[in-house]
Amino acid sequence: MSIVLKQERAKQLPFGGIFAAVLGLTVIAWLFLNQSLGQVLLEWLPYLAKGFTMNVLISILAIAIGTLIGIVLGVMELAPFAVVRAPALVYVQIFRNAPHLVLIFAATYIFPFELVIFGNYVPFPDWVKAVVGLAIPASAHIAEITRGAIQSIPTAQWDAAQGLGFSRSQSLRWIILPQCIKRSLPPWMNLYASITMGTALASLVGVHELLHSANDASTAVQRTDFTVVVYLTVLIAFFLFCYPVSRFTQYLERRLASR
Amino acid sequence: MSLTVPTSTTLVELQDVHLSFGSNEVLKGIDLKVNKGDAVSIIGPSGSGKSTILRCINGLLIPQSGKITVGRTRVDELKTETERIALRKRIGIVFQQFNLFPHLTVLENITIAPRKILGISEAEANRHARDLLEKVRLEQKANAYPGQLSGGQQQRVAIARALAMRPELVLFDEVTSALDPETVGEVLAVIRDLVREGMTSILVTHEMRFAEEISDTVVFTENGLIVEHGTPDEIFSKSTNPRINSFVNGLGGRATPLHDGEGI
Amino acid sequence: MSLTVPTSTTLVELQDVHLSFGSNEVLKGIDLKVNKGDAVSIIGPSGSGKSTILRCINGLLIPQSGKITVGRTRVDELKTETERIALRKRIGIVFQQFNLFPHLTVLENITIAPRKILGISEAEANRHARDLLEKVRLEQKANAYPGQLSGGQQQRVAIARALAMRPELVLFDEVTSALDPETVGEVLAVIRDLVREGMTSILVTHEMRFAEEISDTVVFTENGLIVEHGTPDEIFSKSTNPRINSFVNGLGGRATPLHDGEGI
Amino acid sequence: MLDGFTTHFIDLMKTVGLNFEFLTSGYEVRMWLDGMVTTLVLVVITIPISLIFGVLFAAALTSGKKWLAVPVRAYVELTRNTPTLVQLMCGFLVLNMLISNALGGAQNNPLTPFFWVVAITGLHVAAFHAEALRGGIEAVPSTTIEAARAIGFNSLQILRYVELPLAVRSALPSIINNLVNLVKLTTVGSAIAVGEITYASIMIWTQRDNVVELMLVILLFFSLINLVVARIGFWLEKRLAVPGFGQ
Amino acid sequence: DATLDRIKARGKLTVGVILSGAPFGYIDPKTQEQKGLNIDVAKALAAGLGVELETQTVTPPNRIQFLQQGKVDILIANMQYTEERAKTLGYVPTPYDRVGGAAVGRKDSGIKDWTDLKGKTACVSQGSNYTQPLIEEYGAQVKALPSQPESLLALKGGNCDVAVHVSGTVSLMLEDRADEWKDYAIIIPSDLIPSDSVIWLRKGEGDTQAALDNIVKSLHVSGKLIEFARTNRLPSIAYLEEQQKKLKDGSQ
Ligand SMILES: Nc1ncnc2c1ncn2[C@@H]1O[C@H](COP(=O)(O)OP(=O)(O)OP(=O)(O)O)[C@@H](O)[C@H]1O
Ligand SMILES: Nc1ncnc2c1ncn2[C@@H]1O[C@H](COP(=O)(O)OP(=O)(O)OP(=O)(O)O)[C@@H](O)[C@H]1O
Ligand SMILES: [Mg+2]
Ligand SMILES: [Mg+2]
Repeated sequence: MSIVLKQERAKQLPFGGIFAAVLGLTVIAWLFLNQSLGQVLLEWLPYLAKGFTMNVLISILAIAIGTLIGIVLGVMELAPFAVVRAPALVYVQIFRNAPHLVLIFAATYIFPFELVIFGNYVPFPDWVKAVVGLAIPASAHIAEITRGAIQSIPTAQWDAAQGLGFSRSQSLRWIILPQCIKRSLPPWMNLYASITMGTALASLVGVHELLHSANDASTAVQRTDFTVVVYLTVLIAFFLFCYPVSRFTQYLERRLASR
Repeated sequence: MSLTVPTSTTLVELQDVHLSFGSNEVLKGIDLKVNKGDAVSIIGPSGSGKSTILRCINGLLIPQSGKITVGRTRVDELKTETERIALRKRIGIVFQQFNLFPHLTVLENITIAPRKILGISEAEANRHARDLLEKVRLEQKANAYPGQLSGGQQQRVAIARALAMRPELVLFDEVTSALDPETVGEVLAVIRDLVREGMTSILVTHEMRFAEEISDTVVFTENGLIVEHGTPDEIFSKSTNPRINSFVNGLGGRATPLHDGEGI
Repeated sequence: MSLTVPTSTTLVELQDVHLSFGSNEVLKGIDLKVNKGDAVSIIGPSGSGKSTILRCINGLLIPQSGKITVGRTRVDELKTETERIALRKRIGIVFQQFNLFPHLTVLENITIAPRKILGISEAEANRHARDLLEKVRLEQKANAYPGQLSGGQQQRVAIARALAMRPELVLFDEVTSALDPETVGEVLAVIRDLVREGMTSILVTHEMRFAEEISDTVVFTENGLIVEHGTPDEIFSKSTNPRINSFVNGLGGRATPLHDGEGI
Repeated sequence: MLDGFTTHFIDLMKTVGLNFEFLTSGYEVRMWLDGMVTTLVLVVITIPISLIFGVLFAAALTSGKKWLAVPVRAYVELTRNTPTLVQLMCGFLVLNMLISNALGGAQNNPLTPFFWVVAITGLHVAAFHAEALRGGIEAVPSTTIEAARAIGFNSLQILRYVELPLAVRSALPSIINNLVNLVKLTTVGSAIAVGEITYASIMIWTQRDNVVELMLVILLFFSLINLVVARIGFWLEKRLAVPGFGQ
Repeated sequence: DATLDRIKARGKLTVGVILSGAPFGYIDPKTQEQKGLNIDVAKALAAGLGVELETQTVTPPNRIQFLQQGKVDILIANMQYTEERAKTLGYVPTPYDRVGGAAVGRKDSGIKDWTDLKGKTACVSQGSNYTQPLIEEYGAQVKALPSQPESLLALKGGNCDVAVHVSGTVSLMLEDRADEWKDYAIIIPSDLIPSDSVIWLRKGEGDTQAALDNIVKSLHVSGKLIEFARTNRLPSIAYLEEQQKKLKDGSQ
């Protein structure tokens, strides 16, 4: 009996998907019943979509930069020399504990709006600052993920690589890190989802992302029902973007666990 | 024990090698000489320092005192990582726990070191790898992943991988202890072929009858010392040391039943 | 097989019990009677339904048809969880995989059910638990955690835990199969004491000689049916059924060598 | 005396190029200190709320009862896959207004921004606790549960005395991690004028242009809180460790 | 000076504008272009300098930062003249408008005067210059939300007794969406700290200041500003008319 129950639990129905569908249908039905509202929303959709591309762009760049820096930091955390280890450890400790919001604020306020490179003015727009603000915590988290993954590789693999004549860095590059990818993919994707959701914070510093666009739209239209619908749209947009990522992560985790 | 003067054919020589881990003295003065083309077996109880000797020879461990020579290289005097890596390229080592790289296919496991370290072209490396796979009788498994192979097959790949660097010397550390009795034979057969072809080899093993059959010299270690060495006959049949006799006859050691692959 | 009329001393009775998991018919008409104070052993090959019979008796499984009576309770007709819990309080069961609660000490493992289910005071529960621990010879382990005990010790705690609810009946499901031969004896010794004190018990076991020694009745199951039952003598010595003979003599079953704890 | 100390501090900071001038303005200092207190209060309130609801959600998810599991699962998926800030805006701006309308006017609505921050962040993190606990509960061997059932425990007692104690032990590292995130998450309160430390800092730096200075304080402040949270977690792990269970 | 040189060199005037709602700055629901008095003034300034206009939307919490960093050359962002601000920033002496804060609240709230706000909650936007007087003079509890729409929604949700914002915006909104806001009104007749809307720039940029001041003056005199106010439906143009008259008289 108990065994049967367990199996039932383990089987995960795509409740989230069902939920999104229900929510989406409700909104559509509502818009259908209140045609003028639907009309207005339709007019604003391109504007909102433009905002959302900003979220996607920021999140992709932030995770890309964060991953590159994070891997380096993670390797540094395991370096045999304290001089290399210490700064990485301090960086990771501080920025893993720092609220995303604060880091985004910090990035937008501390960096200049343009950089002078070889006498040319290169603009440093706000959204790039948001990328930096999110890449910093991302790199701290990825450093931890990388460190954990490297430590989970049996030392025998290091022995084998060094026995063949690989140097430490070659072992890392060719033998150890490739094996880490599989183990760290699920936490990496979790982080990606969390960074994507963090992009909404960029609205607070004036980056024209989805939430900011929604705000503009509700300011301009000034209808309470429209405001409600716009916020629901924002919710659904993020959900549709993040939910597949999280489902795929769960699938990967299950597949790895069954190994 | 006997301090032999290196002759022109000596490939490996250890003289009075001492090594401790912290306060735990593991090697207490090891002397050992291996001639080019010879097969030397090291036997002895668990914890007596057998693996440690192998690790000293390829520079994975550095002794506190004593001389280690491989060819013209003074291993104990190597200072930099680069120098030690140059040494390791000349010495193949195979471990008890195969330690194949799980993310690479059999072929890639064998070719990665020649390609990335020696800079050999992929085509050339693959050709050599296929020759080696034929030698260990695994031609048809080139594209399998380690997870898809049996223990015995994995260990044979590990041997092929060690040979891919064309070493002058191969060290085998209890290569059959992690295998089930049925697959031990496959692996021993491969090693027997290698030794017969004249590859200089040092084997740590618990397969007494196998050691007896293929070795030129057998060395018995106990407590960080080489307590006896000689021809297989001297050790296995004519030794007067009661410790050795009881070990060899499976009383004192963890000697496993022998499957020497005669049937393969 | 023989449909006996319940007498005043009958404690457990199964009549024509059928049970399937999906399309897999596991019990195909079981009849069994256990008198108060008796020890009944169930023997038979793996998968023949022995564990399933025990689980039906304490209501962990509900048969598709047939009657099960424990004392005055019709087990097969119990409708609610509450009723089944009331039944289980009267029946102790000990499993092959001891299944102690790893986060509780030995004493807590034993007292948790009396305290939380019967509402007995902690002091009273502890007193009783210590008596039981003495009975299973583990007084000195009261404050250890299961992880700190050997398999045999854990199994004895599991028995004490089952007895803590002062059951009328104890079911033992292959309580020694997960133990190494050396600790089997400890556990059997405890069960022997219990049976001698007159505790009504049903034992699923592979320890043939033990079953022979302590049982009043032995039952042989095969393929979801009780193919024979009788006194130990009738089953172990006088049976004419060749299946039983070969099983009892360790050919057909997975009978393990006997360590009946005589020496403890 | 305190004033003297403040002046000294400001002068000292000036020598390293940091402007802590605002410490002389009574109303800003009060707001700033209140901000720290509010953050601490938020943390102290949301942590138990997240834990209580995490346990309830986990119980619902593993109850095997569809009418309990499905809505909770839907909530968990929704909250895990949408930004907390958007949830907060939806709750505070949209839901709150609808509630006001339903109650017949804003004056009857007792829900404050503080309530919304506590509710949204607490329940958000509760969803993560629930997932961790669910994993732990499902990892309890079915034989152990059967043993509990055979002793006579009912489902609730099994959850209370067997499944949860074991699940808590295996989920503790994730739970601590979630709590660290919860502490960080309380900063979204600044978006709806809950006067926690970030809000207070924003109010000050929009007037005074001393972002770096206040940012340093915030980073230190949160590092400190999270250090304490992680310490307590470590201590709990030690305390709950059972010989022979887990690693 | 540096700013004017740069504007000329680039041929571009970068103006920080705030989109806090009609009539000052908003996105046209139809064309999704920026509209409003702030935008019109910005356009006129760029035209007066003979350069192109580039607008950068700013929010109350980041507008000063943007100006200080040089991301924008000037701010036309609902920022009234205060002595505090004048200490750190430069400004164009001739105002382009004068506004004060209006308190929106429920008609039945019983609040009739600023002094009634003692102990009551007032919502403002973050960075608003009404914060300090509301707290220090009138003893109100201030809640600062990221921007005006959030503040007004908070008012509707019952989280504040009044929302205090630039009077032009709120009165236009109450008029346009009378239905939705039928229970609400501007409940305090007088404006809070009515002060001059000025164009802000970095401190010490004298040439830019002078150039812009001339343009603003001419906008007053030519009646352009009044025209902007009309097209954007500013509720009151009395101040602008008065300024026009004063400046006309002065120039004669
Ligand atoms: N990295 C290490 N650090 C500390 N002590 C070590 C280390 N490696 C080995 N030792 C100790 O050195 C001693 C000899 O180890 P070694 O592995 O050489 O023995 P062995 O003869 O190979 O035994 P076995 O047959 O079990 O492999 C042992 O007591 C072991 O505990
Ligand atoms: N929960 C279950 N679901 C489906 N089939 C089951 C379940 N439990 C037992 N079975 C099946 O019922 C049959 C009898 O099982 P049971 O455990 O009673 O056998 P057994 O006689 O106790 O065997 P063993 O000696 O191996 O313990 C087996 O074929 C088993 O696969
Ligand atoms: Mg060894
Ligand atoms: Mg069974």
